[in-house]
Amino acid sequence: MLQDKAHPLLSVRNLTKSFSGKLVVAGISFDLYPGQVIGLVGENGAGKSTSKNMLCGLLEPTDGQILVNGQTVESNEGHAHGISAVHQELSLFGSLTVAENMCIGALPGSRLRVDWQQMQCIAREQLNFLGMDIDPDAAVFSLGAGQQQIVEIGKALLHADKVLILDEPTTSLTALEREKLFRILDKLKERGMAIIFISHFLEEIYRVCDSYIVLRDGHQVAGGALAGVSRRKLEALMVGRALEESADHGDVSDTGTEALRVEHLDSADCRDISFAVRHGEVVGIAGLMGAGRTEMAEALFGLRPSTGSVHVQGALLTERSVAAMKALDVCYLPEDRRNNGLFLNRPVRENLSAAAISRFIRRRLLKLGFAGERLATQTFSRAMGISIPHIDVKVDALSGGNQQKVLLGRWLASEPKVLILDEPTKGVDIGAKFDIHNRIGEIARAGAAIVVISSDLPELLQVSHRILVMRKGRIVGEFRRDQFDSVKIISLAASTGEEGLAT
Amino acid sequence: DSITLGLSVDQLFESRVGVNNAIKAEAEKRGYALIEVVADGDAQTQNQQIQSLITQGVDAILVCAVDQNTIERALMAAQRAGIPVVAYDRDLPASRVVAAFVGPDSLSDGREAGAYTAEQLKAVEGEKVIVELIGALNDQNGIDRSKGFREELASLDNVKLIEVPTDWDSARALSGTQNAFQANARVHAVYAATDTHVPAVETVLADLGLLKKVGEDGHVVVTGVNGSNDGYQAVANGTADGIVVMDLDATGQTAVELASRLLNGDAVDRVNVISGNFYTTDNIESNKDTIWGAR
Amino acid sequence: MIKALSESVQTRPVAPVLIALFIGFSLFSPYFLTTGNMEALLTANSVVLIASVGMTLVFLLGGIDLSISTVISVSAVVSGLVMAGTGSIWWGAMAAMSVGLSVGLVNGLLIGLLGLTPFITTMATQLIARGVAFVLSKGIAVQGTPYGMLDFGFLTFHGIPAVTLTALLVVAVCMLLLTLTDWGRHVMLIGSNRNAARYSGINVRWVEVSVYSVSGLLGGIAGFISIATLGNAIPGVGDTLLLIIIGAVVLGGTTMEGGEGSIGRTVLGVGLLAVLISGLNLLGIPFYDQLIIQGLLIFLGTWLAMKLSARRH
Amino acid sequence: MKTFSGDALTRQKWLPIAIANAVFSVLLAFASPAFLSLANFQSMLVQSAVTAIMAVGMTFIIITAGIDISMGAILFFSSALFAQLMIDTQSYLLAFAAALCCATLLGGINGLLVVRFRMSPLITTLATYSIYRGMAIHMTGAQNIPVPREMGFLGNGRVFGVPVPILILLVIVVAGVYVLNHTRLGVYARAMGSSTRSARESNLPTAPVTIMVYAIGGFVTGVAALILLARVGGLQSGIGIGIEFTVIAAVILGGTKLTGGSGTVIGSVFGAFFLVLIENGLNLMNASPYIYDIVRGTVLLAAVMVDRLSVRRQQKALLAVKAARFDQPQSVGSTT
Ligand SMILES: Nc1ncnc2c1ncn2[C@@H]1O[C@H](COP(=O)(O)OP(=O)(O)OP(=O)(O)O)[C@@H](O)[C@H]1O
Ligand SMILES: Nc1ncnc2c1ncn2[C@@H]1O[C@H](COP(=O)(O)OP(=O)(O)OP(=O)(O)O)[C@@H](O)[C@H]1O
Ligand SMILES: [Mg+2]
Ligand SMILES: [Mg+2]
Repeated sequence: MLQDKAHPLLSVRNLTKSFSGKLVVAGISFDLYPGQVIGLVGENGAGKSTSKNMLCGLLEPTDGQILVNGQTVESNEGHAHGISAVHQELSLFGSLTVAENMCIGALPGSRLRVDWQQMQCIAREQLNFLGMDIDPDAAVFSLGAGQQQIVEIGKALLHADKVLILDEPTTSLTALEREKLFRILDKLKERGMAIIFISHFLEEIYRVCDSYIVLRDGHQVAGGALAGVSRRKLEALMVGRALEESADHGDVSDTGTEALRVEHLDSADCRDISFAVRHGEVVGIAGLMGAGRTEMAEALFGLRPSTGSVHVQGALLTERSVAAMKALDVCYLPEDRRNNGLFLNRPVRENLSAAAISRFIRRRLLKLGFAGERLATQTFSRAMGISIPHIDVKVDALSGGNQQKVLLGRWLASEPKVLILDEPTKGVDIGAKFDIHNRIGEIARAGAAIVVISSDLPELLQVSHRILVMRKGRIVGEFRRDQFDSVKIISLAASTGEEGLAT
Repeated sequence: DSITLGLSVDQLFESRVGVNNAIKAEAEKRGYALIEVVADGDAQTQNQQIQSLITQGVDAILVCAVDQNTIERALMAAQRAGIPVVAYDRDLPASRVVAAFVGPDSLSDGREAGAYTAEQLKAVEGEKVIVELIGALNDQNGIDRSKGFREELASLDNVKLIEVPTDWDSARALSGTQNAFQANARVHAVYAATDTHVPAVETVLADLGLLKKVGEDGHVVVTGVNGSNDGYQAVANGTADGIVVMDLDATGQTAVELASRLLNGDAVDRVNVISGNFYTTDNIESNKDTIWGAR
Repeated sequence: MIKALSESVQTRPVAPVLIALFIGFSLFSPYFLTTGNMEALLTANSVVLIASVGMTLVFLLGGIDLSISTVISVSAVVSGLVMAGTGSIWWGAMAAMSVGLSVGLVNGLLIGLLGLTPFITTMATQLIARGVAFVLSKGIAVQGTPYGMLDFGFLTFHGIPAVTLTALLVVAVCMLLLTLTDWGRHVMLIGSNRNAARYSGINVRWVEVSVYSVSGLLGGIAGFISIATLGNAIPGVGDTLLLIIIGAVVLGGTTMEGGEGSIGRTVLGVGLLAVLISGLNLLGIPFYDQLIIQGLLIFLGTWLAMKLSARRH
Repeated sequence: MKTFSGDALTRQKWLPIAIANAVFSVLLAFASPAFLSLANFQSMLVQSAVTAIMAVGMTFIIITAGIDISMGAILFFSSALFAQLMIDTQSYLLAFAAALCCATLLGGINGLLVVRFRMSPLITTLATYSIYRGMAIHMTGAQNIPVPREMGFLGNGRVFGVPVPILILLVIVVAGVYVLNHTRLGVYARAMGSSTRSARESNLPTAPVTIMVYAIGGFVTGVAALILLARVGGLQSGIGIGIEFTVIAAVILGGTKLTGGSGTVIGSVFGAFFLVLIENGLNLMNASPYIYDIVRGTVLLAAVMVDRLSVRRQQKALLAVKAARFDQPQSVGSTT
């Protein structure tokens, strides 16, 4: 697949897209050479995913040209020219197996006879290549978020022959898998594949990209070789202002009373989980993909069958159900925002108020109507920095990061006493991420107990007072803030290092 | 000023179309105009349609109701507008509006088939198993055909009657008959509330190798009511014993005639029945001309 | 309230199609826009309107209620029997509503609590309800319904039939419930994403039980109204209505997937079908050609409506 | 680490309905001595042939998250066309070909409209239901048309002692199972039902697949029409109207979800058979016609409960498998 390195593989000229008059991508132009990796960065809603969709033929550009090997590509056929993508919202089929998902774009065998054996082989090979232990026969819906993301990457890699676009491919991956992915990207690069890499993690951009393009409100505000551009500069370009460092959370006073105590929690994917969180404390939970963190959170929240006991504010919960939890001001932010979080075809307003609608019920006149819902949700939405024209747009039309902010907004707005956040900043841009970290700190200082599950270790190191490490469904270690050490945490999670470090 | 008749039909199927054609022919003969509306089995729609006939200023309304008593409301509006109403095929006994009814005498039709069946089975020793394919449970004609049939069976003793509801649907008649034959080692007779089910019965008999002609050993007595081509063919072939043939032409003619007399202010009988004729293999060919389905 | 109404009038792409048909029929048939015809049209469609609102709620929830048409039948029969027995219209109304409510409740409990599939469950209760209607009535109209019912059917206010007003009242109440209460909001959210609703702490089961119950209740009311419009309680009265009800709801733009649509749209859908059928009849088009034209117009109407709403966004 | 595969949950959707069939059969065998005979089972299979054949096609449609309300009308129309052509031309070949082609075409038109106009399948096929039915009545004037006696072969003929409808059913089921499980079409159909968005993003040929599945639905309806016609002996106005609800019920009883994504052909056939079983039981016991519907409804409910229970059981089994993982010796002891 050796290509001529002197001629661009992909040229984009003045690519423009507007949704019913609103300009979303405003004339971006760039060239992409074989073996080159361009980082596409920008805030939430800057137009990155929209650009990707136009490149791989899912959206018709309002204006502009896409050229592959110097030839103009008609819209809707990017895929036919070897452009493939890892989509931000995974393009998987839940009820199909991993192997079927990976091979669906080019099923082996003939039209009338799919070669299952070969499909198995291809999938296995691909999974080995990715270094992942996933059963090719498993139905995708039964996989955790991280594994699904791996499947999506494997699927895209299978079909990519010229250009690969990765739209936030690492949001559910932990450091280990990320590094694996990057090494694969390096290999592809050597083979002459051209890559567009979209991410909110700037360290990843520096790790994999040669050049960069910054989008702000759909405009291409900067671009060029990455070497020599400082991280601060890049951030400033994206946000349009310099970012301040987020405040250090410091230590929590030991005096806080216990808000949440979990004892011997057992469920399908986690075993013998015991821990406690005090008021004002932020506990991070680290672990590899599929370590059972989501499972544990859902089990303790009453979303899955489980045994063991959970105490909230000292009182034992006899019946664990979402309603009971909510009554005690315990909240859970789910990881899978599309399936378990958002009401996609409902407006942002209803999504924001979904968990607290009863609070807005008008007291007068037969309790009909919702007083102040619009105002309150507008306030949340502004506080969360969600960029939308008005509060009644459907969530479906929002960019990935903004969707995440809506979801987060719903739970932060409900003023919880105990808050469990599963991957809270998935897909959120750097500016907003710092805001969210600060919010978490504020809420904790105000007396809430917070559990943060995250695959982004720096995030955990930043916000937590204490980090628990999970591996294969069990808690295998605990670190206090003064013991934080990313290497140790990772090695414990991966079980490559010494056993149980901290106490 | 010419006369316009409104024709409100419950649903379209073969024998209904037969009467309607007779009505149309008679109306044409008399120089009447005719507006036809079909309710497709929905009582609400029929009400609305009758109302629209009234709005369009028809002089008289001929109606075959979706269900007896379902259209009283619209008929009262007709009465207020001074439009006489004639019911055909399906009587509306409780109605205070309908001035006249013309239609089959379903009780007597059922009796004729019943009497024949009873006569044939008299000689059978032991239990006499009879399968009855019942029409719709909410259709008075269906109910009466069943009632008449059973009245005549009373003369037999040791009868086992197997009721198979069909809702006038041949597919259901088919599976019901098939199951009935599975459940009983020997079935002596089948009675179909409509002879359009006879071919389905024949299918079952053929399946089991029981399709014998009248008079042959092991023949299953098959009777029905209606006079369709299906029934006529089967009787003419000798695979079915006999059918009660309704006189659709006379029904249609009488309906228009009644309307005409009501319009003239003449007195008419409230109930005008046109009873059917029972034809067997012996006399069906000679009466071919009077069988609507045979044309 | 005003806001809810204006909201429901907006984004109703079926409306222009309805208006166009209305004007068209008025021009082509001198009988279309007469009080007699309009009265008949409104009366005949009141039952469908009430039942369609029930079906709309169920659709919004992401379910389906096949039993609603036979709930009409069985509650009409029971109501008729009660009225014949007691001579009281009020007792009849109570009976109809309680029969409808109980069938709905059974549906709701089976679907919401036991987690059975709505399609088969409501199909089963449909069959049972139909059987009960036949057993109770022996297949024929209930005799002895008070004449007061028919008078009710004939009653009009300023040319609008009382039964239609009743239907509109029911529609309005349901609209209020759907748009202005947390219950209504929960219905929409569950329909949009059942999982997310569960994760948000919405009591999904209870809402499901209640929606099917309300749907049953509306079927009961429709059954009662059917006695007024037909003059009698008939065991098969609702059986033919199922496709019409589903058609009206979907035509209005409420989808079976849930979370999208509104009662206002259904009202327009019912209106569109009603006008269509009445107009085609008055034009003297043969029944079978009416079927063809109806199909074409349903298709074109929905398509046009979709185009119009796409343009608006 | 071997991850647990979702197979058990997706592949054996037909198991519950098979169990329901078995349980109900045993009950009937006790209740009626006539039930347990080869002849009775053969007759039930023959009776279920029409709906089962249609259910095979409907399975494909529902798996793509579609639905076809017009199937009954297609059955009516193609029967009418066949009967009319037999009268007019006396040519079996022509009539057969025309009926099958026409049914396939009408189904294909449904699919075409669904993809071309992007309207919900429910409203689209509701519209075509009305159109096809109107066309059929228009063509025949609501008359009954008998078909030639030799046609009966299709309905009750036997080949090697096996009734022809059963043979046809067998062929269609085998073909259906093959297409769904071993061809691209099958994989695409399941994928599309699983997620429309992903199907679009993965560049699946959604338009041709949609048209194909509806055309398949049309084709099997045409086959069913011919069998039904042969068995009832002729065209009757409105034949087949309403049968789609029975067919959909069979498919859903068979474990296919209305929301699409997964399902099995075998399950649908079991579903169709179950519906016949109920009818058979009622007939065998000579139940009063008035309670027919009540019994039918009750048995249906019982069947979905069995389904529900077995799903619960499967879930429990899954949990047990997962829990067993923890009981294996772990490489690392836990602390804390
Ligand atoms: N279908 C649509 N209709 C209307 N607006 C849309 C639609 N899709 C995206 N948008 C808008 O286009 C803008 C750009 O969205 P896009 O998804 O490209 O952002 P992004 O850069 O990928 O952001 P993120 O980092 O949050 O994923 C957003 O303001 C979004 O609301
Ligand atoms: N050993 C395993 N075998 C089968 N499935 C597993 C296994 N481990 C995890 N899973 C799947 O992963 C999920 C449990 O992992 P969970 O989602 O809780 O992990 P996580 O730590 O949150 O990781 P991530 O969200 O990054 O995938 C379950 O849905 C389960 O189906
Ligand atoms: Mg994006
Ligand atoms: Mg997780």
